[in-house]
Amino acid sequence: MTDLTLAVALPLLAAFVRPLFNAGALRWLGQLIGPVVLALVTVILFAHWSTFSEPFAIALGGFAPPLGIAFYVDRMALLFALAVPLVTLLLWPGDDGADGARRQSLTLLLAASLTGLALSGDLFNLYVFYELAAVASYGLVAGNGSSAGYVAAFRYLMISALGSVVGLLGIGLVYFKTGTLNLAELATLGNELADPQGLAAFAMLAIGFGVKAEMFPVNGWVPEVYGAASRRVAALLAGLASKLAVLVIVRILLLMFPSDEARQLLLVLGILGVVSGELAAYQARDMARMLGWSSIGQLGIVFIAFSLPGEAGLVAGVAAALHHLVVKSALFVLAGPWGGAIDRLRGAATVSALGAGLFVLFALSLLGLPPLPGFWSKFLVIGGLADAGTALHYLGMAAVLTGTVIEGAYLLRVITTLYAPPAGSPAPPRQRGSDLLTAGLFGIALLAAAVMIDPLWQTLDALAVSGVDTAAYQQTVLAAQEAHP
Amino acid sequence: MTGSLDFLLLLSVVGVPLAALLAPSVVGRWLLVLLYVVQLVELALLGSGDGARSAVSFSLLGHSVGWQLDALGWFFAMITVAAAGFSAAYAAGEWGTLNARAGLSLRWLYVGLQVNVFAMLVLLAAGDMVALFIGWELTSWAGLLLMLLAGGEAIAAARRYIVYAIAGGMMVLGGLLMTLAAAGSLQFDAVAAAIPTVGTSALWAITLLFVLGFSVKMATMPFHLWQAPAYAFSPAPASAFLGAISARMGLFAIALVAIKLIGIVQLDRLYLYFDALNLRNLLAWVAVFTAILPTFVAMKQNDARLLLGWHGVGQGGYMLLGLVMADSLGSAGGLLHVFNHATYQAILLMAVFAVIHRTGTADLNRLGGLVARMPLSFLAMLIGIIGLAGLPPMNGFVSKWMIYRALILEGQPLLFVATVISTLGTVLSVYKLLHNTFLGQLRLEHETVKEAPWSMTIPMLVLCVVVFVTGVAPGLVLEYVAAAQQALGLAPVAFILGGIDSPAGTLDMIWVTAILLAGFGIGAVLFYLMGGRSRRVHQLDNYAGGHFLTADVRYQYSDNFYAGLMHRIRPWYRGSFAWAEEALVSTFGAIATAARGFFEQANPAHWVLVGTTLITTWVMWHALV
Amino acid sequence: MTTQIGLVFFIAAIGLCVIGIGGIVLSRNLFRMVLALAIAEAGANLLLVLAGYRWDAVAPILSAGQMPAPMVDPVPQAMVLTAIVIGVGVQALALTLVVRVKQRYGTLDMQLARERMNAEIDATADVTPPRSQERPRGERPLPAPAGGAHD
Amino acid sequence: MRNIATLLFLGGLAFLLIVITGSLDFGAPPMRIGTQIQAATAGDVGTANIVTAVVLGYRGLDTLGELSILFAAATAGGLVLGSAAARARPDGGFILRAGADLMFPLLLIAGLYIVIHGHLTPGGGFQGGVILAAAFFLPLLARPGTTPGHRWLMWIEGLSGATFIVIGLLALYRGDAFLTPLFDHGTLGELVSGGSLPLLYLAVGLKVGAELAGLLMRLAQDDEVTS
Repeated sequence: MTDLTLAVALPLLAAFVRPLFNAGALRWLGQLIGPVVLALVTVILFAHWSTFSEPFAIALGGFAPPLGIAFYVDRMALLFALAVPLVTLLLWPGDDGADGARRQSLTLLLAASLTGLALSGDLFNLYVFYELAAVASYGLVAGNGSSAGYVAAFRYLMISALGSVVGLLGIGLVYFKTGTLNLAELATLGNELADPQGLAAFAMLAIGFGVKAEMFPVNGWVPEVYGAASRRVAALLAGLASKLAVLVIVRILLLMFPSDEARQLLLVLGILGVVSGELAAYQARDMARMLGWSSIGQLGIVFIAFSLPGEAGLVAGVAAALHHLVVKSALFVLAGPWGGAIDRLRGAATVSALGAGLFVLFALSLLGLPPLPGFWSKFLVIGGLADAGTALHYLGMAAVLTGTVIEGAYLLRVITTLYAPPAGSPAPPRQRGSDLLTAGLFGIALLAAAVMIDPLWQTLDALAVSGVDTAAYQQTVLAAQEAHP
Repeated sequence: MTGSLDFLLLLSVVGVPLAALLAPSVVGRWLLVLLYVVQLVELALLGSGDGARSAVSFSLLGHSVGWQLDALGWFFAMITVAAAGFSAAYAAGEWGTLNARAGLSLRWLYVGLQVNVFAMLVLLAAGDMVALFIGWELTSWAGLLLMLLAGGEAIAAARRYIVYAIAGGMMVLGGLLMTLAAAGSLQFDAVAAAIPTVGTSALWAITLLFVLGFSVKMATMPFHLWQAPAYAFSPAPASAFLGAISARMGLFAIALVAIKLIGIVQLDRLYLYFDALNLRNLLAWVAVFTAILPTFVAMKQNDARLLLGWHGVGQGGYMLLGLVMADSLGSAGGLLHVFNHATYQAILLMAVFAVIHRTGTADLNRLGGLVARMPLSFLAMLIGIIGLAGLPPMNGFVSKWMIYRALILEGQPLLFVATVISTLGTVLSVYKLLHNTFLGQLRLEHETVKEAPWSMTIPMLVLCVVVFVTGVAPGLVLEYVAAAQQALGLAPVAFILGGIDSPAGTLDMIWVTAILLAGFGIGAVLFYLMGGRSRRVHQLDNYAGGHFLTADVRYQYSDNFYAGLMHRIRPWYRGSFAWAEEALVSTFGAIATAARGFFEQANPAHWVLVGTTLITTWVMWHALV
Repeated sequence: MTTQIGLVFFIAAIGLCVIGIGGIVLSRNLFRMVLALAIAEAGANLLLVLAGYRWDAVAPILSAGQMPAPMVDPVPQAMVLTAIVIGVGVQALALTLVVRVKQRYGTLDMQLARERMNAEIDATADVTPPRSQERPRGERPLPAPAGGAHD
Repeated sequence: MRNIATLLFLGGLAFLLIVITGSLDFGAPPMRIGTQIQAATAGDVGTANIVTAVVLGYRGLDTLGELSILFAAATAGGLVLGSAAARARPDGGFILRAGADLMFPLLLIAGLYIVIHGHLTPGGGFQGGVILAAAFFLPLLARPGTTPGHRWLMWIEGLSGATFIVIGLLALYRGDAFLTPLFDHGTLGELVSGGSLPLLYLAVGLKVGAELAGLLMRLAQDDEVTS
């Protein structure tokens, strides 16, 4: 069995050497290196996933966990880690000219850091990976070459960096109180963090990591970045990066701050996210920003789901996150040629029937048409809310349900425009073959999930059972000492 | 040989690709009609008893999801498949060919029709609440498929529909999951067993969410605005199908959930105002207003399709009213009305679309005098409006009689008077429809209009026969209605072939018809005995006050119909609901603009500061309290 | 006494942070925003390094394998080292962006840059921007004041 | 108005944060891992500078991530400014040129010294790397005409980063965990001690130097176009 640290190390290595093979005789090697490494990482992770039996920990550098950095590998970490190279591979940027190498290099860095976010079990290490992901995504956003991209990237950078400062204060606070950074050891110190200072630390960490997760008050960057960046980058950020950031917040919540107040905070922020995102999306008149706002709303649902206590919340959250990962990535890919004004899409279905069909499929899943996975994720979320049954939870339920109605209104506007008779000139934009292929693969994944919904749910359930088991986390990580004397 | 539910469902799934394959050719379309016949036969073989259980069942997320067709579902399913068959036949011949030439996608039309049938079967045969919701959502979206086909104004109507439909669906989902939280299971038995133990506030929430959600599809007030345009502007067969049965899925679901699972007793328990007004009374009043207001809105319409669409909304009120009476007579009347309404509504829409097919318009101010040009269509519409108005000897009379009777017996004089007012409106407005289309002055441009082709008239006429026969011998249908009542847990109605024979009242339509026909016979005999004088003149050969009238002079009283009555009731047409809807949408738009303003910050970091401060304040406040 | 001195340090760290945040939020100049960011990061780093401070302790360097006296916590120092370098990277990238924005839009004003960015996004998306409610369309009805100094 | 609101929020935030941190126990940290690391460093890693042991040993992955962030920033900077064409700029003048010539070897030596002694004394790859970057950046300021060796920098960047990872992977190949220090610890406090840590710091130093030099050169170059 190969070591899981390779999933982080290899993409980093590839990213470092990628610019060296940008010209000359070895150009082909440069072209190949990214996809090959990502495929390799996918295989490694999949091998782990398929033979997975027990959660285990890896002590990096051979230093016993509370001292050194540890990776903690359970099903949840593996699932999200597996999603990273897979989705990155699907959204791999093409090489166009000199900047292609840099863009691929940044994409590899993003993939490595996101995998790290999934696996790492150390608070500060999470911060480092998070920052790496952030810097790589600034570069990717600005890499579009448009002036708007530079301003959007700068504004994104400002929000994100400010969030990081707040997050760093949170880390400082935690370290001040506990003197350790290892999540497992922090989990054993439950009551040391169960005071207002701890709650404040959680709030700060949530704000810090929430920027990428498009959490409510710190998501001002979303519409402009998705409007200005290339659609594949938007797909990576909205689909993949946001989920890993959410995962980090969830890990922190579960291990360090398992209090009702912390959950309540996430719930309220989630509700506000759903409401503000969906409402703003309703007013959008171009597809890219509409999808951006819609993804704020969807991530609000994810936050609401994760705020539910126990396994039920984890299952619902992971289901909602995975569903949004597939659907929103695919929708952004389709928004490549179709990202502009919605009015300009009149009759686009006549020139790209497959694209329009895929759009309808994803939209219907997003709205929760029953046999599609979107329905089941919504089912789990709302079921959990109904079960929890406080006034705030009912409010969340109302927000999710109302949000879906709003979503229906604006998505149907797009669909009816797509299928309307063409306006004449200018001709409706046509989908590119490569985008259709990518979106088609996502579509196949979605349909496969719809067919295999029950095994999938059982997997998620098993995942959640071990996910909420913080005692196992502590034991596994702190026992890793013996494994590497 | 008995049928199997799985085979039926399989047949209807296979029908979808078949429809895509066969729809473009005339022969193919007739084969598709045959497919509906096969489905109908299969359904008939299943029989109206309980026990047609599907072998297919899933365990999804810990809920077992299966399908079982009970007598109630079977009753609705028969109507559904038959309505689809008639609609398919209507479009199979010339209508389809000509409209395909004009740019309509027959492929999508037939696929849509078949998808609708499949979705409704999934809904009607639901064996538990998850299956019910799956069927419910599929039905909602399948309806959209048919509504979008015509383009133009249909698109706007369809968008409005889907917002209503999603809102309804989400309410149902909320109710469903609150039921799950309260009952711990979504199996019908378990839910029915757990409902009596649920607390009042939770029961209120569950019941309201379900009933409101389902009644969106029923288009009961205040959710009635979407239906008429959405159904009216669909292509002819789609309109006939949707108008005949689609909205009744809401009634089916209300019957299933509110009456079978939650139970009338529980509805009575939910008091709105101390112990004066309970939920059941409220539903009855909503139903009655749904019967009245849309009927009078229909009277004002100048588009024949919209007029019928609004009637469809109104008639739904009767059904719900009968159903919530929940006695044997009333609920039987409500269910029977589903069947009756489906038959004559299909006839009426088909007749209107036949007129559109020949003249190109449904504008009641641009038609008239077509009776001699399209006599068969006229006959069909005549029979249809007699049914819709609830006059003997057509079937509409029977069901309405049962509902009236139940209202009187249940001691609801106010509701009774209200329904009579509604019926008055119905009679007036359907006369407007018939008169403005077929009677009066023929327009010059319609002088050469011919009767609709046989492929369109035959389905209408067959349905006319059905309307008449089931009007004379309602017992044929009441047998299945009684079974459906039993499936709902209500007392079944005591019926005979000619009607009702129970202590609650007696009606024998065979006698009624005989007397009516005898009356007509005597009239005819008198007429012919007196010499039977009549003279055939050309339809444009008219004179008034001793002057011949040239054909280009309009002297027909068609625009501003019922001016006298309208003058009296005009102040009541305030469009309050449309106004409220508009106000809601624009309020919503304003809030949405505000939400968008949240993202329009000059300084990107502004909200980070505000958010951090507010959250930290919350934390500290939390620590202090 | 000790807590009061601690409070001074905390006020310093948090003051730096809040000054930085305020600088970012209040200033319209892109370059100043980068500088403010550096200040804010310095504050956070200061707090972090305070987390490892011990009274009467020495730097964590071993001499000849001995621990001569209590040493301060080395971990926050390593963390701060990392955080500083991260900050440098982010600030450098921010500066390159500022240079580019200045080149393309000819301004360092956040408000103007944002307006131009939105106009560009709208233009590429082929969307007409929503009309502002505040600004009247067309010419001002009154002539501008002669001096133009007060407005 | 808006500014007043912002100031109120700022004041509130400052107040709240001070309230929150005010009750922390300053000067007596819990040092859960700190004490253990201090005790274990000599045996585990064998560097005199415990901070270095933490940076490269216990938290080596952080350092790798940090290098990657610098690399990402440089790459992104290249992506943003990459296409700018260099233009001639007035010469730096005699004082600058002479000063640069004079400083270059000194800076080089100082930088390398700090890098190489990172495991013994305060300092290390980052600090030394910055000085190295300054050493290579100064001549460019003095002689704007000289072509900056972007290709060279690129190779140093790529290879030194790769070296860091490869050293980590070697441990993996040997059967240990990723980034486990290689070789013998040697004698504490000597130049050749701490196993592979000095090598790692050398890679870090080179990478940081190259990265920063590259970024600065790009900025300087682009500045010519702007002004």
